[in-house]
Amino acid sequence: SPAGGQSLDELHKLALKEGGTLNCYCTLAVVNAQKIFPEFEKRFPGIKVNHVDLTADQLAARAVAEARGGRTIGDVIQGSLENVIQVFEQKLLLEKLPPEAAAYPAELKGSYWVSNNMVFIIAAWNTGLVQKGDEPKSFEDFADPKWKGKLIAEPRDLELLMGLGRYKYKSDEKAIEVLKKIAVNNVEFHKGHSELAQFLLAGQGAACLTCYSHHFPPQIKKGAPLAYLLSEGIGTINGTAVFKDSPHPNTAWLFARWAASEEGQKVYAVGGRTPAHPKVEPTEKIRPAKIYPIGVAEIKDWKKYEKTWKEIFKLR
Amino acid sequence: MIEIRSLFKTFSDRRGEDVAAVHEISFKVEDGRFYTLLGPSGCGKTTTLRCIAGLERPDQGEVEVAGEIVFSSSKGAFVPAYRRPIGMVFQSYAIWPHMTVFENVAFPLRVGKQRFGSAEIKSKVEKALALVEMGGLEDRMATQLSGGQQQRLALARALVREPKVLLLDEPLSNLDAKLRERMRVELRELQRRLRVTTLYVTHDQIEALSMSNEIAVMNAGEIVQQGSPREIYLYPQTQFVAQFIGSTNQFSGKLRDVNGDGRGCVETSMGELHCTVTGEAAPGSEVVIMVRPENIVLHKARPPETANVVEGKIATVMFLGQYLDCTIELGRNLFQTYQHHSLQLRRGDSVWVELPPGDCLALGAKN
Amino acid sequence: MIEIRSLFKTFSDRRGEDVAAVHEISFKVEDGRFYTLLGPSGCGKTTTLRCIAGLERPDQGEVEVAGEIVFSSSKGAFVPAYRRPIGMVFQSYAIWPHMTVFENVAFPLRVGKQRFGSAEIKSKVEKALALVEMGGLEDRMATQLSGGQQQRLALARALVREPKVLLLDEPLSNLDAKLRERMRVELRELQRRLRVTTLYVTHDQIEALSMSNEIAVMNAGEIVQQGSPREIYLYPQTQFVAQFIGSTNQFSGKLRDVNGDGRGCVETSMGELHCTVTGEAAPGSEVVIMVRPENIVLHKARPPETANVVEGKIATVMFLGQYLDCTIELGRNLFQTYQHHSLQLRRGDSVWVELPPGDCLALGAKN
Amino acid sequence: MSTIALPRTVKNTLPLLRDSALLVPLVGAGVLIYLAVLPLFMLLLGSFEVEVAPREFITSLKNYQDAYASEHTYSTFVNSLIFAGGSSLLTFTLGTVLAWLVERTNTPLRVIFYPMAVIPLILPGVLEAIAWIFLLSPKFGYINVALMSLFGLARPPFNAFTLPGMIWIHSVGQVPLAFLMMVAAFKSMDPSLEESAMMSGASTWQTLRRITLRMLMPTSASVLLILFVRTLESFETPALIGIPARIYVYTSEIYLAFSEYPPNYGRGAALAVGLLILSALGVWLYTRSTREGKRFQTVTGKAFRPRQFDLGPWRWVGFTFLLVYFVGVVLLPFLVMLWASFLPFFAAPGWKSLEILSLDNYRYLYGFRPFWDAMWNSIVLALLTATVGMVLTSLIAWVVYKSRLPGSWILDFLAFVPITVPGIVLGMALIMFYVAFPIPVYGTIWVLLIAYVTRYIPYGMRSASGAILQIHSELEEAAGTSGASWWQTFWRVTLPLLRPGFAAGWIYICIVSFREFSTSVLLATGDSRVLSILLFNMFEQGQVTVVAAIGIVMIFTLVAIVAVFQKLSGRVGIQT
Ligand SMILES: Nc1ncnc2c1ncn2[C@@H]1O[C@H](COP(=O)(O)OP(=O)(O)OP(=O)(O)O)[C@@H](O)[C@H]1O
Ligand SMILES: Nc1ncnc2c1ncn2[C@@H]1O[C@H](COP(=O)(O)OP(=O)(O)OP(=O)(O)O)[C@@H](O)[C@H]1O
Ligand SMILES: [Mg+2]
Ligand SMILES: [Mg+2]
Repeated sequence: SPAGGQSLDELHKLALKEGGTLNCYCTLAVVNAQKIFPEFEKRFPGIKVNHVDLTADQLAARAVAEARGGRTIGDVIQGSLENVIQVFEQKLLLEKLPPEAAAYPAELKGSYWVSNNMVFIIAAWNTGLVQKGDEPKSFEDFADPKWKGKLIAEPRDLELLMGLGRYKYKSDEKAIEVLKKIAVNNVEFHKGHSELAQFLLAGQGAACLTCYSHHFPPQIKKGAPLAYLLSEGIGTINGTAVFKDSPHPNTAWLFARWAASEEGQKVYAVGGRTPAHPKVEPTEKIRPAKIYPIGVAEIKDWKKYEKTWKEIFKLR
Repeated sequence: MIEIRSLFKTFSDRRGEDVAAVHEISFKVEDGRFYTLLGPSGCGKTTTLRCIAGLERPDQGEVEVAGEIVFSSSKGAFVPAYRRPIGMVFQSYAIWPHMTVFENVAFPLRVGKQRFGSAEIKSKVEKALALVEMGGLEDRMATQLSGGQQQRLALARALVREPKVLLLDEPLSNLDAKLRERMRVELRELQRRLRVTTLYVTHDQIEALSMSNEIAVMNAGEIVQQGSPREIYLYPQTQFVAQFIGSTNQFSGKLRDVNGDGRGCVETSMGELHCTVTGEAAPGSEVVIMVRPENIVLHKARPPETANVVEGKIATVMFLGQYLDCTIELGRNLFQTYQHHSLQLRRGDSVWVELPPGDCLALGAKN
Repeated sequence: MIEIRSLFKTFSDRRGEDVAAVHEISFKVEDGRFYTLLGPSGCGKTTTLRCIAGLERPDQGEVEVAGEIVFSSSKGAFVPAYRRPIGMVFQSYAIWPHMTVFENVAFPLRVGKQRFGSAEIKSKVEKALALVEMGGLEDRMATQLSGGQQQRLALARALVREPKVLLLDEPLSNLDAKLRERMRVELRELQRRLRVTTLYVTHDQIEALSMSNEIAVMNAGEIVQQGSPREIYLYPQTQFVAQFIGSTNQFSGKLRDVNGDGRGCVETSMGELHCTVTGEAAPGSEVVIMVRPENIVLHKARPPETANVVEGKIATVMFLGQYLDCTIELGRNLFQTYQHHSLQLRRGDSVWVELPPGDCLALGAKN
Repeated sequence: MSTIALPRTVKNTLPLLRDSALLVPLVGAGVLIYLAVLPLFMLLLGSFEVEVAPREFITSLKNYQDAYASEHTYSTFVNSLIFAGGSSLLTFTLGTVLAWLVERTNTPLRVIFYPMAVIPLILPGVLEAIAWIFLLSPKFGYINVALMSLFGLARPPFNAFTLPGMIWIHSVGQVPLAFLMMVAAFKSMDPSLEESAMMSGASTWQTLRRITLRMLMPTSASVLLILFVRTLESFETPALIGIPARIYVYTSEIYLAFSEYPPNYGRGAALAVGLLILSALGVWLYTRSTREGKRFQTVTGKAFRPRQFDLGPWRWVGFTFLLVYFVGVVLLPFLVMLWASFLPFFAAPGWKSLEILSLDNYRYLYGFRPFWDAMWNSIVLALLTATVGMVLTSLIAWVVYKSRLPGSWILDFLAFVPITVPGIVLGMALIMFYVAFPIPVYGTIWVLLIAYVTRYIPYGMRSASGAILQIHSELEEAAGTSGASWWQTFWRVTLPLLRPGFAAGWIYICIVSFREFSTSVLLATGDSRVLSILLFNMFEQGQVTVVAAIGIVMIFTLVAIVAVFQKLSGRVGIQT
């Protein structure tokens, strides 16, 4: 277990004693990691980040499997909240918050995790296929029959249902009703958000119900005929947490604290992510005005929502 | 009818060097005849056959089978193998290991243009199998046959279709002596009965002599002599033929004189011998004398007034059952003779060797 | 030295029926001897050989090679093929298609315990190739050889190691007559020179008779007679042997009386004949008389005071070069005879057939 | 039969196992068992486990209930069968015809088609599926659009999002496997067997059907079997086409099981076990059909001369077929990739998209360090996996089909197991086994090597066994009687004669391990990251056109590797 409240630099010294490597189980795309980790390594010389980059669920699976194998290899885990929770429920995480967490609002931290960055599920459309004036203003616009056969979405994004039910309408029934209406326009589901973006671009659908906002600015910059809805969006949280039996506890703690700190968050912003820190702005315009964050409470009822979601869209 | 006009086929071996497997071969097989290509291994027999079958594309020449030109380099014609009215037996049996004996033989009946009822097929197959004495093995797997059995199967398969032209590539070479002898006779009779034009490839002179209407002796991709069995055996025109067909004793001499009826007198190391002169050999020219072992007569004592008698010593005696293969020292030469096994010969005995003038052929040395 | 004690090997064919390929075979080959298994196709020769080579696992029995027990069902001993000091030639040549001629022959020298320098290998290989007259073909690809060339290659490969025991499965069956004859002699001399114990499998009686010290005649998985070539040929103990080795004319009769020296008198459809009685045949018993075609003498006119002369008619005449194969009708039976080709015989001619008493063997009918 | 004539009964076998001659093959068998049993065990175990407390499990049949007692089970099963059956047949037919045309006929220009034929295999599965969607989508598919404007059609002629679409898109990706294995088979076949058929009056086609293919039964069966199971367990197409089309098959079920929250490994495993049983059945049928091994020995002791069929005028038909195939199946998706790789984002070909063409993606890759590291890892792994895998499987194939040791078919089955174990299950099994392993392989590329070899044993085994069955026993026996020990025989005679099959398997494994993803993803770490992961990662980020560029680079790398390999291995083996 890492030492308590000293400065990052003191911690740095302790970390160096541990051999100076950090096994970071982080869902950071290589492109982002490329920009972020070197900063960390510059800031704390002598520490090398060994980046294990998978999708969050794979990270969780791997951590758990390693644990079953009788050994913990990861120091920090950073990924979608639900997967962090999943690992925690396996009793693998250290129940302790870094001092930097104080700066964060309640819904962006728990007893063992701090939100590090966020991913937003928003609506987007192909400007080639949607005339001026027809653009959607909000999610419920898609209930309009004019969208019949023009909508695409990701089959596993029940966060949409959660967000609308828990935050926008404060009533699951209402949310379900809206989504049922949308379902009547028989939405076409494609696996993977990246594929979604491509198919939207190609015209497989005119509009996308559940796309990732950060997929769009780069393409639009390059001239892709796309636009996306920034008035509202579902916020999914990428949390950071430290492994209980981390082989380099102090290094792990050092990273956790740095990642949560304002300077760390700035680096994340520059690295192309949407920082969770209230005081740090993202470099790209990808943070919606209204955010419906999917937090611990929602995730608790995951199964329930999943069931309803699948019923609404007749999914499997 | 098969006719071949100046056929050429060259292969290139690994190092790209050319092997002239067939070099300007021409011959004609009249309908219903039994024609044999006889020659040492590697002389191009199989290649010739494959060209006729359509399995090789000759480099040059023309091939006519049953009245149809199936290949012609000049006309650029080429009929694929399966369209030619031909039955063939391969040197490597080429039995299909995934079929039973029956299926192997039935195959040609099942595929060809002409369709047969299963009852008909059954009877035809059984007839063919009986012919090669394989009745009863119908549902043995082809791989479970011994070498000879497989060869016979291949034969049955080629015969079952009763084709217009039959090509046989040493079909008997793997049969045991006894069976081979019987098959020789049967094949010959079958051929006469079906009157199927047959081209037979073999390196076994007995087969060639006993079965053929006509024989072509091949050597190094060329035909050196064509003719009836008797012509080929009794009047070889080159030393090669004489040596390759049957065995001969050869020794050189100088022709002294020839009289009208071809009888001549030759000076040799063993003294003066009376010979039959074949081909044009002028008096005074160098000749080669050839005597067949079976024509040489041995006497324990000097026979009175007989020509061409020389004294010699028995060098080796080899018992071959039907006869004795007995070599005799005559001065510097070794003579091979075949004698009846009842003759009591022991190595070292001295004997009187009679070389019947009629059986001593004198050939002009050049060819 | 090879010794085999009551060897059994059974295969089961497709339908699971058992084929007794080898049924209680025992024999012994003394050091340096040339021993031949002679028998019709499918009689189990190859199988026996494969058991000795260690390629088949006998069901029962004992195999001893060069003083070492290499297989014994009772002791449960089994020495794998490659540990046995043998060289072998396969009936299907088993040439390695991915190697050149040279590599094929060099292989046995490269593997195996004893190591050779490359120069040594080269010379040995060339010697072996020269032996089978394949010098110059060293870097031909094995796949580019004609049938006979491949067979010779296989032979060279087996000889190159100069093994203690040499197993040959019809090594000459694909060679042309001429070459086969030469190879017969050479093989025999080679064997005598190397004094390598040799087991030879063939269905060609000439090969067997001419090369072997001893012959075992096999039939249907069993040995029916063992003995020196002369014994086997001149005194066959069963009709099968008599028929299989060389050709014979057989006809039945009733033994009237036998005198001391084995001469006897037999009543036949052709009248009374004087015969040599072999084996125990009591007067009055049924006997089978056997005469070899080459022993039968033909006379144009009735010869004065000679025994066993019968009148007959010439049925067929077949020219075989060295001799005429001429069948004669004697009453109800057809007789096969070999005559010198100088004899002027025409089908239909009537002739006087002399069956020399010494060459008429009378066998008790039962065996 | 073999150089050490083996008895057919267990009784006489036991003493034999002490024979050093058998050591090598038996070691091979041992390795196989070691590799195959672990994942098999984990799979079965997992399928019976239900987690009650963190990492505490009780065994129960619940997973099987979840897996098979759902109302979907039946439809899923039917879909899977149609999908697998249809696509394996289509693949086999295409692959065989191609192989035959290229290897055994005088079709013009056939040689240049050989390397092209493997390209569909190289395209990363995701990309290929996407490429095909871009070609066949009813909404914007280039082909559809083109045809519609060409013939003024009212409705798009093709629709990727259907079962036929699924079958087609999956099949074209698999054809190379069938092609490679069949080419190998055609290579090592004594033509006189076919010639005698032609002399019996059988047309080229009849000969092919009734002799050639029948002689090649083992290989054909192998190919069909592996194609069938491969399709059953394949994931990309069902996910990318099936889910939108709402056609669910076995693997989409497994995928869903693993990707629900929290992932339901138990159910996934239970489903996978079903797959296992199906393939077990397949293997059993296969081994039975090839028991009478002698029937298929087409590399005979009578050295033969491989030859081409003369198709006469038909060779132009063959040529057209090849052309159509390569344009339609290989070229189009390839062009889509190529096109995309020059774009900042996917855009339909057209004048306005011409302006935005650029080499940016390639420039980006060039300066992108992780790419080169991953590339290096992938190449090393691919080469190692292919070589180790093929030598190993050749050994096993020998044990199974030549030694005929009693019960050796079990090896054949084991060698097939890995294909049925979902990559993620295998990954987790390996993690649990090696994470605390005394030898520190975990986290290095060596654990990846183990994973890959395990995964691709089935493919190697299929190509090796087909080839080994074709080798006439006397060829090995002759080596034995020449004094060659088992190993010498195997090394100097058997392997070279195996070459066609060996090469086929090698090439295939080399390529697919270059692509392997689902296992690597769990086992790779920072410095043992492989290309496929990098590719996936960037794809997830929506850098699809960069991924396309990577795909193109992969194609050229692999084609180069294959070419070199062909050159080297050309030195051994039967010279044609
Ligand atoms: N495909 C080929 N490539 C190279 N050389 C070949 C090929 N086929 C035949 N040859 C060569 O051509 C010559 C004639 O071969 P062919 O098979 O016709 O001989 P053969 O008369 O049948 O001999 P055998 O009686 O031994 O079968 C041989 O020297 C052989 O090596
Ligand atoms: N593997 C096998 N399975 C079933 N039967 C077999 C097998 N091998 C040989 N036989 C049978 O055993 C008998 C003896 O075969 P073998 O090969 O020894 O005969 P052979 O004397 O060599 O004949 P040939 O002279 O034709 O080669 C034959 O009837 C053959 O069909
Ligand atoms: Mg030939
Ligand atoms: Mg045999």
